[in-house]
Amino acid sequence: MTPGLLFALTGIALFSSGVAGLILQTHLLRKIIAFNVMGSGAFLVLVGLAQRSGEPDPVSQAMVLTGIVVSIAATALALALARRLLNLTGEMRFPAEGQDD
Amino acid sequence: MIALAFDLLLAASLLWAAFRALTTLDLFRAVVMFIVFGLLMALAWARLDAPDLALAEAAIGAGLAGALLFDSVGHLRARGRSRP
Amino acid sequence: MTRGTGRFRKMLVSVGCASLAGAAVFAVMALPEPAVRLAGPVEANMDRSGVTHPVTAVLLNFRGYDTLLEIAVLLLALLGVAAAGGSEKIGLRRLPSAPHAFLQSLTRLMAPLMVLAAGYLLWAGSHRPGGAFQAAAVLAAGIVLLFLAGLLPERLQSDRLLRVGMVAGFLVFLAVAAFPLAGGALLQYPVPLAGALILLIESGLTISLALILSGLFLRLPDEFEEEEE
Amino acid sequence: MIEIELIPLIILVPLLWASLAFIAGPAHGWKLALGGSTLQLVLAWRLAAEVGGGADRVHVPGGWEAPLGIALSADGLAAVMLLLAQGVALPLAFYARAYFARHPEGAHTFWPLTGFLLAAMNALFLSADIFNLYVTLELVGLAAVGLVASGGAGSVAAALRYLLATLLGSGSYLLGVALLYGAYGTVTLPELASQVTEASPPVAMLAAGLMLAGMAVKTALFPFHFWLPPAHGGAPSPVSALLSALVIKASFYLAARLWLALFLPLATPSWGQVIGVLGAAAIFWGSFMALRQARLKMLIAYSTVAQVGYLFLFFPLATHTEPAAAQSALQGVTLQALAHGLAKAAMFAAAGAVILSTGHDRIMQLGGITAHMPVTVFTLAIAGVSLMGLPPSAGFLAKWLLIDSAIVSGQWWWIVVMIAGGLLTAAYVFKVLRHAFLRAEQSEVYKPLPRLVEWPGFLLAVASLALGLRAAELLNVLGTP
Repeated sequence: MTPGLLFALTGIALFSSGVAGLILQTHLLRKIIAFNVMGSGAFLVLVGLAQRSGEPDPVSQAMVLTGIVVSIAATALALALARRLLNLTGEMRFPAEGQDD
Repeated sequence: MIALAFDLLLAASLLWAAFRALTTLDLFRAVVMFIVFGLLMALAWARLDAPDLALAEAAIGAGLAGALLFDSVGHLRARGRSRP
Repeated sequence: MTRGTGRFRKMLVSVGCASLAGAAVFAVMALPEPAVRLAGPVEANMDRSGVTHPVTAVLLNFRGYDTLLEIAVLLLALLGVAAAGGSEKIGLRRLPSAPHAFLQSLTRLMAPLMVLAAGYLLWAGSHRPGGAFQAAAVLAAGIVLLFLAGLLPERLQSDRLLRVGMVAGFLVFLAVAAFPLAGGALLQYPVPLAGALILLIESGLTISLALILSGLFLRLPDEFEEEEE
Repeated sequence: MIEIELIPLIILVPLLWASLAFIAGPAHGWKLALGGSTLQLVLAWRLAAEVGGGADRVHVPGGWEAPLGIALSADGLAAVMLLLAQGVALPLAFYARAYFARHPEGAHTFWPLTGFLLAAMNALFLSADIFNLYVTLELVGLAAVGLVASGGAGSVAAALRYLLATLLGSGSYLLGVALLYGAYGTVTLPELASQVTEASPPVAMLAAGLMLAGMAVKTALFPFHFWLPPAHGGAPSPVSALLSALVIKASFYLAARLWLALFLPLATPSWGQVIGVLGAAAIFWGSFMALRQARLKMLIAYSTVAQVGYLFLFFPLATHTEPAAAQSALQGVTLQALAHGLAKAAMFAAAGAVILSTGHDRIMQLGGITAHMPVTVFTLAIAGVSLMGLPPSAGFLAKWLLIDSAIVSGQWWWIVVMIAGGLLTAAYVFKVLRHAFLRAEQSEVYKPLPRLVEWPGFLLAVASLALGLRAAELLNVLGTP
């Protein structure tokens, strides 16, 4: 088994646990961590699968570099909103359904 | 052979760190585990012949994201102290 | 939501994610060899890319259009953070009250080193791992450190100057991208100039990205300025 | 005449004015926005004329031919969607200028965010590269979330919910991209299209599921609609109009494009039926919830949930049906996107006018408004006609074509859904109008409004109605799939 394939499979597991965390966790910081785990999983699949024969693939690596930057942008925005919510409601969770309109 | 064993260990550590980051009850520790996860990701990129990604992951994925999360945990705790 | 439906939802999501993982592992194990390999075309065109490091060639030449849009993503995040903060200023949050003397002397030592490291990473990007993003991350860390030590020059905190600095790199990129439209395609650098133009873009990006990345950190809402609802 | 490159320009122009507006601040941002949007509309018009006149247009950034580089291409569908985006954006720019002059919350980030949003959508409509499409999706998502967040304290939770949903959607899409790239070694749509066949490995099927599910979340298809009503209903009105009219169309466009260009050989008719059932559920649930709302903007937002359902009826009608049925389905769904875009922008603009004038948007207290704001009430009524699908509106023609497609392909059950949906739409539109035409019970205070608050919405509503009369030209641009 090449490192590419191995890390692609790891990436699949990370992606799935990230999705589960993103949906199920209630604390917003945990949701944000889960989103990052999900993203890292997708990146590993992208590079890992492309390199499963063992050759480095600069195209997928450049794509993931783009992806990492997009991820940090989204993380910062999510944290800013979560902290504003904390300032407003005193909690880093979503208000109960139907109360935020 | 040794390389494969190392990769397997690395993959297992990645999964473990991610699991801990997602489930640890204490938020501070969860963020620490997330940074460990980021550093392990950097190692994985190095193993995948992607030094650019290893650098970027260490600086941005673990470093900057970690700093942002730490700062937010600090903010959360300060907030908790200011109102009992 | 009652406890019963909560548990049901948790089970549903867990089972869903697990079966997604299972299906993906199965699908990946059954993969044939791909019909196309891009590593070949990348290598074949390296001598026309202006740089010698393949990842940089993809990032700033072959798929430079992706990178152009990606810088816009960062600017958007910054705008979103500003919108979420509800304040008109792009500028920084409140200074920490009493910076530690040790932190100050450490920062005085570290800051020049970080600028040096960023410069090296930027220059290295054309022929080995490194480039604007990594350089900008180091520079951004330096700015945050300066800020925490209370050493950030007053001038760097002016709102208008910050805005210009944050957008300047993107505008340079945009200009270099649009210029070839006069006779060719978007981002079609003349081959002899490609190396110089990529360095120009990366230099602009390093400064702007450093300001944006540090701005993302320093702009997060932190004062307890608001009333609870 | 000089040959100008329309495809890159229609992306670069908004990028440029958005960054300049970022520097200039709100005091000058609107001038940049008006100038830029006007230029974009001209560019989109010319592109549509060229595409309608014959061949599709292609642009290759950097001169690097795919698969190494990224390909941009404009076919009929892309040209029509570009026209919709610029056609809605320009009147809304006038409206937003007048709106924010009265109600400045959110004004300081509105212009640059809107510029980036338009650039992102134009880039999305034109891209033929699935990874580049991922970048444009994230751009659209972050811009839209930033716009919602600018609504102030009340919108923070809605913005964050929207952000997490949209990130889940694009994450799912990205995994699909990773699998396709791993399987085929390319991210170029035409190249992939030639390789994805019935005999494709299971990974292609999985990628299809992931990418379509991601787009369903981003388009707020039932049951993933939970994020939409608070985000669209709580944002500043110019933002609500942009989001409901355009942003959800972008992710739907991508779902339809991937389906037509890539996944059709993999799909069985039952896939189409499943998506259609979700669409039908969206129509019923969205309309039902709209009827129950007390606030005008929330009613309009739930109406969007319902109208999104019609868009997804495209999938059962166009999956392995007769070519004539598939053709009608594509034409119908495109007209539905246009009609709904124009009508919904008009309705949110009108709701914003009501809020500016009275300070609230409670439906029960709209009585007497007809005397004070006749233009706004007419806007709501005309846009309502198009939503209900009455002749001669574009909404009527859209539903007519969809019903025609259902008849040709022998799927009568979708006709039942569409007719029932039309009746439900009529119910909630008339609920609003009935209260508007009541006499005032209490003495409500109406602040007089400048014309630019009411007339852009009216223009959009009339456009939605009149489009039905000029649909032949549009369908000509659209061409055959």
